[in-house]
Amino acid sequence: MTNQITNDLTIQAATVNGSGSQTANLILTRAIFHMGIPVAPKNVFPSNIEGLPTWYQLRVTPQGHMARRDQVDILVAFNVATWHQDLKTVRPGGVVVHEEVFSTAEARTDVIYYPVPFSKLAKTKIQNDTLRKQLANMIYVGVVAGLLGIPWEALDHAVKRQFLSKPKAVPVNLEAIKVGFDYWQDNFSKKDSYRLEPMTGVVDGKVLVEGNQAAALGALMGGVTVAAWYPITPSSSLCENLIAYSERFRVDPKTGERRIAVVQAEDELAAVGMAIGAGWAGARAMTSTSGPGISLMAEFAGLGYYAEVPVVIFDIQRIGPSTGLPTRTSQADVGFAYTLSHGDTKHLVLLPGTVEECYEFARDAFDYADRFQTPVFVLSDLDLGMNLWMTPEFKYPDKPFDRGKVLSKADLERLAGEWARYRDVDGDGVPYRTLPGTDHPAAGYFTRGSGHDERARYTESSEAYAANMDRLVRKLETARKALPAPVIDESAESRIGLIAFGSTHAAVVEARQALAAAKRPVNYLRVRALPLSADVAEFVSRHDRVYVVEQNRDGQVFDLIRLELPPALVSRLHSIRHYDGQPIPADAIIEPILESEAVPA
Amino acid sequence: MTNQITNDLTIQAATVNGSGSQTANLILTRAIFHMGIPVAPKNVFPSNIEGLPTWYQLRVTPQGHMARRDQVDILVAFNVATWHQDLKTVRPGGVVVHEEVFSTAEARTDVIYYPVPFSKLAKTKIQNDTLRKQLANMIYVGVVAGLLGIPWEALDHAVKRQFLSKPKAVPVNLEAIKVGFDYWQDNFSKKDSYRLEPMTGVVDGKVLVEGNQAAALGALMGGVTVAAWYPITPSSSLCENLIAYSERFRVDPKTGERRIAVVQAEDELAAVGMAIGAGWAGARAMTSTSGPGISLMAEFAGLGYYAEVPVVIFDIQRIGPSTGLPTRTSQADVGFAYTLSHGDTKHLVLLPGTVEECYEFARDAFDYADRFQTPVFVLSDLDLGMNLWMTPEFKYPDKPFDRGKVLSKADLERLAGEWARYRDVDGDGVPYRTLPGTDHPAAGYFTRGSGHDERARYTESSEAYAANMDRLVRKLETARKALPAPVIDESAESRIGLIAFGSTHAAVVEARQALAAAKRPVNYLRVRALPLSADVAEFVSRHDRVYVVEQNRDGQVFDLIRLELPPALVSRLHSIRHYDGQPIPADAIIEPILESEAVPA
Amino acid sequence: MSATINHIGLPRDAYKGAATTLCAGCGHNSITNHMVKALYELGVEPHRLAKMSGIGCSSKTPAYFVETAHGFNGVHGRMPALTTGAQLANRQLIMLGVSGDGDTASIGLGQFMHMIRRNIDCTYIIEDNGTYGLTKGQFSATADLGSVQKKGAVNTFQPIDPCAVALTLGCSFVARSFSGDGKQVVPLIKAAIAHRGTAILDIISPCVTFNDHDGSTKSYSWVKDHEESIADVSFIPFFEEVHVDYEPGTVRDVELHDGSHILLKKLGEDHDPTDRRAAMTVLEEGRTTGHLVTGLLYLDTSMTDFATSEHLPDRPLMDLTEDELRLSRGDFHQFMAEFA
Amino acid sequence: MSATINHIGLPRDAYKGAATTLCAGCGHNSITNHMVKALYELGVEPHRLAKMSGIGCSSKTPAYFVETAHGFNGVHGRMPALTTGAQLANRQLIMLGVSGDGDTASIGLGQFMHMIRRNIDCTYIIEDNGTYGLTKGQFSATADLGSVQKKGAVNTFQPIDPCAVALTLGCSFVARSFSGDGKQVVPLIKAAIAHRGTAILDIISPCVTFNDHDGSTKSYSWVKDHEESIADVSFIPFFEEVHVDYEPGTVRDVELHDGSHILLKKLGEDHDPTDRRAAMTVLEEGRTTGHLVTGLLYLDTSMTDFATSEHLPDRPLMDLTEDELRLSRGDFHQFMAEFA
Ligand SMILES: Cc1ncc(C[n+]2csc(CCOP(=O)(O)OP(=O)(O)O)c2C)c(N)n1
Ligand SMILES: Cc1ncc(C[n+]2csc(CCOP(=O)(O)OP(=O)(O)O)c2C)c(N)n1
Ligand code: SF4
Ligand code: SF4
Ligand SMILES: [Mg+2]
Ligand SMILES: [Mg+2]
Repeated sequence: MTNQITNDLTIQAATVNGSGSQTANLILTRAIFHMGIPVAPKNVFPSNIEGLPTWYQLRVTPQGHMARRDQVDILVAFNVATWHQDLKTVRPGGVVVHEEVFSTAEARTDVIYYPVPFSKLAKTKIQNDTLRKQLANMIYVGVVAGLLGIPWEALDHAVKRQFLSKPKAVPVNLEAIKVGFDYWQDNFSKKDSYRLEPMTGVVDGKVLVEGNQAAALGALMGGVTVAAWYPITPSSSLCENLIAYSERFRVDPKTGERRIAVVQAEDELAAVGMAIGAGWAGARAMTSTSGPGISLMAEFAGLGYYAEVPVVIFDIQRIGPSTGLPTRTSQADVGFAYTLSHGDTKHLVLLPGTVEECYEFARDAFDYADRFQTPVFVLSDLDLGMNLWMTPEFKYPDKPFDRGKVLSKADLERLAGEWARYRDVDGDGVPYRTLPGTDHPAAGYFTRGSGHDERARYTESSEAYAANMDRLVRKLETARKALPAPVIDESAESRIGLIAFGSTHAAVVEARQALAAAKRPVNYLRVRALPLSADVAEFVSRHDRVYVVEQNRDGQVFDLIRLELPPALVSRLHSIRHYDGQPIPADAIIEPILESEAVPA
Repeated sequence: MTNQITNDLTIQAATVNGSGSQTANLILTRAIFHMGIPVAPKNVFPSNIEGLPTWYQLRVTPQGHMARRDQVDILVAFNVATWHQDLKTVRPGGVVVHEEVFSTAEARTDVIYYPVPFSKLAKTKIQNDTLRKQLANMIYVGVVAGLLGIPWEALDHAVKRQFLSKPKAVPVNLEAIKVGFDYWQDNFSKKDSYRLEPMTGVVDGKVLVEGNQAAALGALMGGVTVAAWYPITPSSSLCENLIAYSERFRVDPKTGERRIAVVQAEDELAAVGMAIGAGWAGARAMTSTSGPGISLMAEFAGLGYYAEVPVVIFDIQRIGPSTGLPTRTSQADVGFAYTLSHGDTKHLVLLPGTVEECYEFARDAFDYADRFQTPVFVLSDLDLGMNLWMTPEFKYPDKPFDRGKVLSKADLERLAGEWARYRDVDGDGVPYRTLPGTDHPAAGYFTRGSGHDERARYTESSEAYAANMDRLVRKLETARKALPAPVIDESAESRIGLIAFGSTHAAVVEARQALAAAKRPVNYLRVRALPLSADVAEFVSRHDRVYVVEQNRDGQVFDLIRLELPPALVSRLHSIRHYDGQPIPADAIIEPILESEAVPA
Repeated sequence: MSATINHIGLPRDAYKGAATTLCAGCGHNSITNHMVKALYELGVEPHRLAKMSGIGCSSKTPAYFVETAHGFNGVHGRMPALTTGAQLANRQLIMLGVSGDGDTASIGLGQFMHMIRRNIDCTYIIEDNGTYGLTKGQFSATADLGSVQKKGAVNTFQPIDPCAVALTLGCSFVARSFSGDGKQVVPLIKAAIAHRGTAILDIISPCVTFNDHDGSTKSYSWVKDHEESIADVSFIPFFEEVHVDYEPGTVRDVELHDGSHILLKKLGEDHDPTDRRAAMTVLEEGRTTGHLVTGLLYLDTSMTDFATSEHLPDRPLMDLTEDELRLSRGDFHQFMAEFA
Repeated sequence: MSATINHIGLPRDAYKGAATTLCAGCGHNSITNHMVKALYELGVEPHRLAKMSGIGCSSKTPAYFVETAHGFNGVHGRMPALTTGAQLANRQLIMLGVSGDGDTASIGLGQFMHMIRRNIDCTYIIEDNGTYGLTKGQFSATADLGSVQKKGAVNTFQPIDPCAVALTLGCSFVARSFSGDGKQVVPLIKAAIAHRGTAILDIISPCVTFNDHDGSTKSYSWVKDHEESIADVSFIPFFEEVHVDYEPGTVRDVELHDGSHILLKKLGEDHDPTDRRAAMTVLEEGRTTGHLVTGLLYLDTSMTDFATSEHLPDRPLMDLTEDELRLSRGDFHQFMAEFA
């Protein structure tokens, strides 16, 4: 027991879904977090309800790294079906806590085993018959707590926090944990070098939030009043959270009146159609979906673009063409969403990189949609959306809503009714609109997805058509400057740059530290919106080689950047892609860069 | 009457739709064609059934130019609603044949007027009450025939040809034409310099075919047996022709059995789904649509890609995001179709540039779909699809069907049932498939759009997922080499190149002649498929400046080419775009090139 | 002049729209005229009207009435979704949807039904000609079995009857009429608007260009020969008094949500418009005997419309402000703290 | 051993599939078992079977029976289109579709109905649990008005009844059953397969994980308490002789297209399965009295299926060769010449 490894380890619990393991995982997470230690949980679950393998990876680092790690320090092996496969993931010298009955005949000799008779303990020590199956998972929490030295107080806190609304569940769960805790104390002496020690100052003021929770809160704060959705993993929890939060914050306790309408539509075509109808009528409206739903929304997205209707569309990306792997993550809808619909259609796309941005971009998306009178896509992903992330508390908005260029009755009176729906009055490509219900005879016009002139009248005029399309380009150019600018960190003395977006951010942060340590420091630009900011090309121009890192097969943002660069800069770009459905680990960035940057920068 | 202009002129008939003018237009076209003179008609019609302005442009050139021209030599003004606007389009010195009652008060003085009392003539000279409205249009044919010197024999031929199946209509139509012909003879003496003279040798063996007719014939020759469609302009006539041809060539006259199933689906989602179902079951299957339908097919397109099902999807492009201008042309679906569906999806796209290629590509698309077990998009457009084009007769196929890698019962017996649906046996990314109904116990497998391993079994394995996605890239690379190669004409001594595709070809042919005459000869590469052939980059490498010409706003193929070029070549590319819904005229290519190529090449 | 203004002081011309671009004689044009009349007589405030449609000749018609009202000509078959969203955004709007049989019963069937199921407060008019007018005369899903296309093709499918489908779903207002029968169409439109909930009005509207020939069951002459009205309909708006001078027992009087009344005068057999099973039977019988049954088939004024059952405030959601929508600073911080 | 093979010589195991990954106790698993039994007893040739499905827990089940058959797990709600295409490509395939209530009545409603309207020859089984199992328990469109979600939310919408909808469309085979009632499900599956045309079989199939609680009307206990079978069903395949030893007048015997028979033994009131209006009435009554009516509701063996009415050859279209499909050289050139 030389080389103590403190607060820097990855626990992986291999269980079966539908067995209640998720509660145990969360309690372990909260207990460690309560010790002041940064946590980064990743839940890897099957597209199925019960009985298939599930993994929960809980990474703990003093620096607060939040990316997934490929290597496991402590395996908790609960699932015989994946036992052999799981064993392979443990790093040499790592720890394996496993169900005693699993065969270790062909097992590795370079890891440390702690066999625990989980089922037997559950049978003999857990009294509650109906909850036994679920509580059995708690035993592992106790064992790991013993193994790593998690104080009982932290466990106690975590259980109480988990069962805030069900205090009756607290004692039984604590008891079950105690079974494991005691088993550890009574049967093992520590053979490994891993331990946890309370920390101070690092997680202060931090909370644990899922991206979909953050986005739901953001949407509420952004003033959403009509949301239409259709269930699909991994986006469902966004609207489900929205419903839950609305029950609490949007219902008048006196009258029971609800200041939001959330509709579970019959499919995604209807969902986006409802949102567009609501946006047209002046509400802040949204829908939320994932890949297959985005495909189904294509026709309506084009209507939104061309008829210029504000609407916010969340895409919580999962991997795969078609149904793909519904419970695995990716960033592979970016290119498709950006030009979603036939013809020359182009959209505004926001790319949150943290849960805080999930909140902020969800909130601000409604402003952008109103300002630019167009669909705004918010592209999150399963990793961001459905995992818990450590984050500073979100900030209360410091600005009122920006409803954009809406002409009121008073405005129309002032203008003596003289206005044209699609005229570029301000030279920024953004016209003025009126909302249905405006009590002025000049307010009404007929919105349509077919050719129209400045006054929204039907026309097949070539000139009017082309002029309108050119204005839409101007509008996009205006938006390009207004959308969230890239976040740039050029603190490194380096001619090497790295560009990423979205949830890849976590791995980039970690990779940059490692690369700096390896004397290959890299500067960093994080893209936060499409169309791309001019800052991107400038960043590239200041570097000799720039790596674009993303989680898709085809290098979709790499391509988009190349198209926006002056040709002379194109050869500076290099593409790093990760697309196996698991959140990208830092190694997937470090290794290729170290390889091609043989000489220190 | 110096400067005779012979066989080189553009006639524009401005009429009202639903009035029977189209028959008159066609008769005029056929009469001139019968004189041995090349014709190039363009029909500009509204998205409406009756009563709105329609224009028919008939271009006549000794060289057989087939692009639209902006400038009109002879205007036939039948429509008072557009009279003033139409008058503006006539070139100075041009001719205006117009309804006598139209006011010429503010009319131009630099054109030659031939006022004709069309309505009065119709009322007094046409006996047939029910057909009077329709026959009135024939009078204009007679006037123009007189004006240009079209021999009566040619008119007689054209009318008989037009009414092949309705011989009773011949005399009344000829009489109506005679009314106009006589009116010309009796009332005018020629003041203009336009005339038509019979030619020989130029149009020999040529026929007049619409692209959608050609594609329908191609599909039949390609062996389509299941076609599902939903009506939409400008694609409807493809399937309507397919139905008509099938009645004639696919019905057993004895039994009445039909060797094709054509289904009018309830929408485009269903249409493409039916075609994919049929392709999966082993039929050669297709659907046909236009922009909005392509958007609706997005989800199924991804299934076709990922589950690897052959299907042919025709997109007869019209202009606009959303409904846009349903009766105007464009090439603006290319980028969207190429990556249609969420996730990393990519398709094979064929880009016919002539009606002959509409036939050939439609036919061969079924081979490509079977060979590569994937959706094949054939992107035509309204200009190609719905206008008549002069073309050599199509060639009878010289190859049998290529059904690709299909394992029969005998194959499976030979392999002792040992095969795997998604295994890359040949290293080309293309696996083997079996068809439902194959009487071997190893034949069956479960096709799915969710993650699968080589044996088509469900899996969520990261490795299996990524490996499969990589194989799909290999498959696309194989196809890249097999699809129709670009057509290259480097006969010019020039460092300037031009790249185009699809119906833009007609304008390019004409523009190159003009540029050569202006001492700026340009070489030409015509792209015929996506993914792009390596020939494209090589072509670019052999030229200093290359203009990419296309009919969309965003330079979609310009972008695709830039992405495939070595970075050093990117700056050589320049984009020329035309996107007002009218077929691109040669001038739209000549002018920008002349401008930037101030110094002769 | 004062005789020619309605009860909110507007002349009939205030309800006109742009000139039609449809074919002369198209049934849809008649419906447009009925719409103008109904809206004028009802005294609908133009600025509160939202004219919604899909794609097709029929779907163009909202441009041809009440030009000063807002309207939304969306995408093919998806008017119900747009209408649902707009209605939720602003309950004060009077939602008036116009669709075609292709738009409704082919591509839009799912949305049509799910909208009915939600009982969204709107009037939904199907201008039903059994054909796709705008794409030149293909059969639509309401074309009857055996009906003949202009070029001779025979329809081999059972029709989808939008009224039967609506009844199956428990739609709260189901009526059928004929574009040529203004006497019936106008009061039905008014009643549909006065009704709170989804009101389906399937109006047979001949397409003179593609489906008005012999062999069509949606032609003027076929409909004229086969129409069978189940009751004479008249409508008394809430701002007028009901004068019933009919013989007792010959007229049914149903009060609508806004206090208007619909009066149904018996013709032949008595049809009870509040009996859903009777409505289904009447339709089935019409189908069997080859008659086009018209009139108010079914009405249920007790059903709650979606916005009401969702407890939305009367004030339009789109009018709510930051203060009403955002969590207070206190709530926000407390809520955030719960994530610790 | 010979006792355990069917009439085409296959053992029961030949009809098994991969191990289920559904929840223990899920109604869908029972249906899978019924399917194995029905297909085995019917002696369906595995290579002729095409198992089609959409997306959902239910749509996964085709993987769990007849592993050696082909199957296509498509996209959500679009199984009907895939099935239509496949059936046209190869009429010799036995099309067996499995869908969920979400898959069928929400996203897939339009396709479901249009497939019925075309009378595509296939068996269409809805594993109906009133919820979206795979996405964790949201209401589906078949959830009854007032039924309660696991977390307490109450459904405020009328249900869409797939059987009622099918009847409205003139579907040629409409039945409802319960996953727990193998005695009824198995003969109904057989009859549906023997029937030529679209056969709709709506099987209530409780979701133990999300919709088996009090307040649900799709729970085991609710269905057990409220099921009301309209007749005892038995099925006699064409290769067996019909032995009727019932009292005269107590059993209806309907012959199906392939010579099989379906025998319906009266229970309580006599239901005539060839009377569509009666079928609708039975459903309406069930709805009003709160009963789940099960059994063969409607059957019409006289309707022509799509492939037949399209005059497709018996030989699969997918088997036709160049010679049969291409114009001859002569025809081709003559045809081309017509364009001159
Ligand atoms: C997605 C899509 N598919 C097809 C079309 C082409 N289209 C335009 S109108 C129409 C049918 C209209 O029929 P109907 O609704 O009955 O209206 P009608 O013209 O008969 O009044 C179709 C298929 C379209 N606009 N959008
Ligand atoms: C286009 C699309 N939208 C949403 C989903 C997500 N999804 C998967 S299954 C399902 C519902 C399944 O419900 P049901 O058909 O009733 O089947 P069950 O699981 O209840 O058997 C949904 C919404 C999807 N796969 N595709
Ligand atoms: S085509 Fe038919 S539906 Fe369309 S406007 Fe003309 S008559 Fe009316
Ligand atoms: S979630 Fe429900 S429907 Fe899905 S497998 Fe489990 S019990 Fe069956
Ligand atoms: Mg119609
Ligand atoms: Mg279900």
